[in-house]
Amino acid sequence: MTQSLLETEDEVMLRDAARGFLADASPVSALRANRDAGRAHDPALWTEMAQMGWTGVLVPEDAGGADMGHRAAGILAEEMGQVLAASPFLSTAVIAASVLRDAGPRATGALQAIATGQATYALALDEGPKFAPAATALRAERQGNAFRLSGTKAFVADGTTAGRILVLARTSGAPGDPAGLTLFDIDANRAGLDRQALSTIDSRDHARLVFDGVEATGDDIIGDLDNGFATLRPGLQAGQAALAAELTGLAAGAAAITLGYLKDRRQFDRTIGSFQALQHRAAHLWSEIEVTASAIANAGRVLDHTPADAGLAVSLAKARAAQTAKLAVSEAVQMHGGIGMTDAHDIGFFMKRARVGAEWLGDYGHHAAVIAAARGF
Amino acid sequence: MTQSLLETEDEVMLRDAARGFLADASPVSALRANRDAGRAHDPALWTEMAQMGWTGVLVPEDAGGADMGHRAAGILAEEMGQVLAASPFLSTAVIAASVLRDAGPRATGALQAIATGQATYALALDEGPKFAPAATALRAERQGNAFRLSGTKAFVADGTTAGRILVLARTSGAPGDPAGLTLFDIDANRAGLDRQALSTIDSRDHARLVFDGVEATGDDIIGDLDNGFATLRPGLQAGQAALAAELTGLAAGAAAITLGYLKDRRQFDRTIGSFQALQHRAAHLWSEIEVTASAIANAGRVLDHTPADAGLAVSLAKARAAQTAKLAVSEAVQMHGGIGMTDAHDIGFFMKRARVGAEWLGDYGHHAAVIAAARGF
Amino acid sequence: MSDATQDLAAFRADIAAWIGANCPSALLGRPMDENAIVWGGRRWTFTDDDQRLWLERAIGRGLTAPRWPVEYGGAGLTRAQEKIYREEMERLGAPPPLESFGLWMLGPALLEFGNAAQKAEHLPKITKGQIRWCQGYSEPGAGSDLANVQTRAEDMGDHWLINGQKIWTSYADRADWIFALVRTDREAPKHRGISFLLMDMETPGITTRPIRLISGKSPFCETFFDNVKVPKENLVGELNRGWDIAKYLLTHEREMIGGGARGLLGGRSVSQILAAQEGDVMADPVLRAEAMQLEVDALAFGLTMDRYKDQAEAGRGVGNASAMLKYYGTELNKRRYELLMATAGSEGVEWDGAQGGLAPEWLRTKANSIEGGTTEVMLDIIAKRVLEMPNQ
Amino acid sequence: MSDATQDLAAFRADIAAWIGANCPSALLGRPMDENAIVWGGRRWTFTDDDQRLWLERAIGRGLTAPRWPVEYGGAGLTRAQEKIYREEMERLGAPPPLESFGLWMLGPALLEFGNAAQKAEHLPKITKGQIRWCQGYSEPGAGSDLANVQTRAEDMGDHWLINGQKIWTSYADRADWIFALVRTDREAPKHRGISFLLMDMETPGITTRPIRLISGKSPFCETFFDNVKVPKENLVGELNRGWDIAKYLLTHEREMIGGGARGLLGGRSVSQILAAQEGDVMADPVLRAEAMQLEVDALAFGLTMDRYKDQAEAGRGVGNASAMLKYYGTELNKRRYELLMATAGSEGVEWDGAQGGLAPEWLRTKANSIEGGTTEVMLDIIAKRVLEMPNQ
Repeated sequence: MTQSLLETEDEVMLRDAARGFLADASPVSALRANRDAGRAHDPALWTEMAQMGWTGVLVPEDAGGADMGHRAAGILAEEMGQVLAASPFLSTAVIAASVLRDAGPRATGALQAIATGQATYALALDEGPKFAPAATALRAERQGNAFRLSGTKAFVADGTTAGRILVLARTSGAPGDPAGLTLFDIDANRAGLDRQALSTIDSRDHARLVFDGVEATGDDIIGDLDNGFATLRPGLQAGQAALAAELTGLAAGAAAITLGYLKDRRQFDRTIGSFQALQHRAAHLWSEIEVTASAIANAGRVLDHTPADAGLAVSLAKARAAQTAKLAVSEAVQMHGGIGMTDAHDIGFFMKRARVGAEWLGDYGHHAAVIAAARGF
Repeated sequence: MTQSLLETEDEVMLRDAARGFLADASPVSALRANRDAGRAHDPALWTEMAQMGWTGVLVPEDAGGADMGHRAAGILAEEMGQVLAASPFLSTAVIAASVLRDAGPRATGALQAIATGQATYALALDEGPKFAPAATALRAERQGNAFRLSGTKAFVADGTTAGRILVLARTSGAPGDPAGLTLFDIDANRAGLDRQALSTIDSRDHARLVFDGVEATGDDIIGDLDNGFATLRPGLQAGQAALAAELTGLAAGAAAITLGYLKDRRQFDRTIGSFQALQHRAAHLWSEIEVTASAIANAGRVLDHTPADAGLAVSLAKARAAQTAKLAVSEAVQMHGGIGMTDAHDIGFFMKRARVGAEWLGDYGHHAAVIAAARGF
Repeated sequence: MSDATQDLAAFRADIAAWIGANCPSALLGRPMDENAIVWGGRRWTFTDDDQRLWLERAIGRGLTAPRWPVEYGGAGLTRAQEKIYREEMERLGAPPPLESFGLWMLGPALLEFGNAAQKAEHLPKITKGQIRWCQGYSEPGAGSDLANVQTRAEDMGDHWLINGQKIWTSYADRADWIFALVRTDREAPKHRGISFLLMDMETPGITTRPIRLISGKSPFCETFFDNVKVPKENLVGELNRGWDIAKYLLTHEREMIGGGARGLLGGRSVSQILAAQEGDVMADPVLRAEAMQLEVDALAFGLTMDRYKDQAEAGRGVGNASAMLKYYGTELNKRRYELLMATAGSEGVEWDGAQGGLAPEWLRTKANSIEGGTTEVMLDIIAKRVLEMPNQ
Repeated sequence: MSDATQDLAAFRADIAAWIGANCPSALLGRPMDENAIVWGGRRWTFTDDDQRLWLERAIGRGLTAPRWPVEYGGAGLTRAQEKIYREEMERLGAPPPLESFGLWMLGPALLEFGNAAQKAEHLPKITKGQIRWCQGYSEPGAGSDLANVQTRAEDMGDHWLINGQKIWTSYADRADWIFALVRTDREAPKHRGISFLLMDMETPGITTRPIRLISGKSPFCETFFDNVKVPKENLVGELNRGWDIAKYLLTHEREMIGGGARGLLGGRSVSQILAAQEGDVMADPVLRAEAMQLEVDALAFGLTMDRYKDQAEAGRGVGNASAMLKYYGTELNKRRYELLMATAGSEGVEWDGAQGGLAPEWLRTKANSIEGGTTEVMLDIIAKRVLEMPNQ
């Protein structure tokens, strides 16, 4: 532990600015409006994020990015989580940018397009209900210089709206083998790709992607043939850390709304926040969020300074965040009582997003197992 | 579920009588006195138990027993648990009696000796720190008509004071194999048997038994050669159910002492039992004990009526009881505050016995696994 | 075998034969999802003819209300007989012919507190599934403080005049009548001055508005009363003593909701559900341990429900311990659905994916520990009334 | 690299070299069990010469109290330097040369509240390990209500006359002096009228009696004061304002105990302990899941300790959030020992079996969430002072 987990002055300023902006531009009511309009997110918000440099948070400066690093990306994700701001930030600005910045000069154009907000990405990875990259079965069959991709990606975040798809495909070996995978970067409108929108509880863009002989060439490959798992790793870890940050912000947001409710609401002729049993539960929840916040800060620091060793730190952040968000939304709904069960109240949105976030990019058990393995048991 | 879980009139009377007797004859202070005197239990108490018919609770009437059944044995064990009464009841009146009553007419004398209180038994089973009968490695080597037993039993309840030892030994196969085991019933003073007292936290009699060529004959075998695991099963299940009952009584006893303390003790100018956070925790604990009590009653009923199918019911009782006792003693010590940490207060004895009871005859994980397997996952 | 035991054995054989002969075979073992429930009422439409036939036959034998007196359309069974009836229904996989708040709530209240005319008027329509009832207890702002009733009933000489608002009225938009708590004395202490009133939902001035829940469904409504005129004879029990009836029903409801924790899954156990999951999610020790712990607790809770039912059937009440059943059963059900969602992974988060209605069911369970008295209120009741812990 | 950073790097190299050259090699990496701790005091005897040598050398460089002023025997280090010193000590496996309540508690209090004469008299004897202190806060019957001080100090003109009783005085039977809260004004409100007093344990009228704990050990005593005469100058801070000092030290103690949750295991992590267990207890999914969850939480809590330390070192206080560290750290430590006992099986329940002192350590952890402010008091503090939740 050499890097301080305290926020630097720049980071505090970034957080304050993000909080102020999102409170205006994307309060929870915006998510509700998007949902009621049948829209996964608001392109105008994405444009504004680009103008503030957020889409380029992980894009190198020479590709037009702000290159603020993973801790900064985490701070932005936390603030988005606080108000459930919906955007392709994680898929594009975090995951795709982290993959592409290691992909050499060929990727500079793609990175520039991310920094300007013109390009959006989706990562097409999981084929079953659980995070399992090595289980990839979608095949990329070689035909001369080209490949034909066939198979189904079951659950792709931002899959219907993204302009480009990062797809992990099997070029050799069998499902279960982490080797033999290749990462392709293709246009989302390529022939043979059918994108089926899923109706998910968090009202965001998720899709099933059916590849029926979609053509790709060697130019579409990121990194090396048959080595896609390693190519993808920086993007996965960055995405896991940022998703963990989002969930932690979500937990803090739900806890704050609940605390406000407990201080306002009266029952049995007293403020319900004066009931000691609720006070102790609120105090416990606050403690859990505080402890998780440390794991989030640490994951960002480690990714920024010693990315090669980030596995433990990232899994710690994701495991803690999933668990903490679950506790936060359970307590939030219960403490709100009946009103918390109504769609008219915002707190239910937190519960639904927490569940999706707990699953995406690996659930608690997945990450706890990574930690146990890293710790030798 | 056809047998009612309610207590019959006879059972209610048995419980009341047991409670009254034990409150006088074996309050927690008796355990303390035994400990301070370096004594595992009081032979006079055992004599009185025999006079009341408790030692013969599972001995058939034609062998002089009261044959009250497993539910009755559980009620007695619960009441013993309430006050931490120490005796060889489980080892002798429950485990040994259950094994011997299936052993045919040859065992009548042994059963009579149990019913009269003359005989005490210990079950020499585990050789490692966890319950694992199939792992038995202690060998019984055949020499002509005799056997020579060599090996070590690591943790034998009532091992230093019992007059006879039921010992599970390997007569064929290898450790890990549930077949090839044979159950011997031998005199505890037989040559070559070294009984080393262990100093355990519950201040009861536990021993390491080292067998160095202890001689046994075919007459010492209970049941069939190489089939000892099956022979032992009724005794194990009866013992597990009764131990679960003891732990549930222990939990109820610790909870009752704690509830009394919460109602008496004043702090910050109010009775601490009026603090809502403590009230909710006490209510939760009471609920857990109430739910566990059902599993205890059920295990007794199933052992009495359909013993061949008792595996699930017995494991359910033991798993729930271990968990409930752990919760009860944790809450009890915490709610007592500093005074609960002192040896001068009784509550610590409950915590220590709960820990031993949680391990003996299979821990939570062991029994939960039995249940999962029985339920098909 | 005693005579009583012999009688019960004969009853079991008889009722099993009757169920076998009368329940349409298409209904046997059908999953008990929401569409399979028959609620009855003026506007009821059956999903299919089998449902209609089964209800008619059950009515003919009084089995929509097994323990109610025959004169009101019940079967007049003893507790022991009713238990056997339910066991045989479950064993044969026969669905309940009728479910309703009239059967569960209003009927028991009328049998205990109603006068002869009220029983004669309302009970037969409940047992025949002709009138569907809803419950008007909660009001906006009252939350767990149910006695905080603001809806007023003014005595206008020849009728009551009702003004106010109720919330969480289950299926009020589909109900024919409502039983409600109204304030008849505004000067009296909170728990006094409340009366128990029956109202036809078609009375002018009553309107309902469904409440959309986080699950996307609307099983509850807001119900508004605007100068509603109600006949004087619709008051149940004594004037200003409606809280006694409310308490009686709350205990009753708690036992039902606590017990429903098993019923909500249509009888499927956790282990059966896990066995049906795709892939080996049980290889994850965290999920596996949770499933094991849940199964342990669920089995023990099931036995506890049996024990308390036996106790009630033995004529000894369950009393305040019903708060424990409600608390434990609903918390267990929430754990069960959290586990199911975790094992379902990304399939679970779709509204209409491969896991069907899992997500709305999961969200619905979150209300289990709120409706019918919150977990916090249940723990208060156990602490104060069962454990007799002191007030501050 | 800035000058400051360069200086710190130089300091690190320097201090590491000094530790390497001065700490006897036999002490390096030795397990930190109870016998390995050097407490000092008039009646202290070292376990071996290495301990004595290491203490003498550390005193020579002021490193028994790294941040205290040099004039009192400290090393005058900055916060950043102290952090580096502790990191290098841990990295090299060097044990603390001296531990004492004087270093942890009284010293900080005197530096903040003591007068010049008191600092000059007491601090050097603490840094040199010459005087061992104990703490006299709790009284029988007061429990968590620490301000309920009944031990009286009467102003007799030229001395204080002390009568009363303290409990939970750590190692009072081996201590030379005691710092205690005494009531100097019986008319004032509870938190006023308390003063902070220093007493030589050899003063006539002071007696101690060890309290035997459930672990069989006696780290605490009851201490009785029977007409004890104490010089007037032994009062620290203002008369009747001793509660301010007590609060200051309570916050300090909480951070220490919360942090000690890692320290109590002598730096061994759960995973290391599990790896050393006999047999494959981790094949049990219940124990495995618990171990995984504990490791997750322990790692995150460790980072939280680091973060709060960084915050304190940055000159921003931790304040009431120290209640969270105390709460979380002690509950975590109890979980850790419950797991260790469960994995040890029957070997764990022996007082002196193959698992050595595990059982007494396990029982000792049960006091973690009681001493220095109970878990309940910590949660109250978080709710009231951090979250600003209302009083009734």
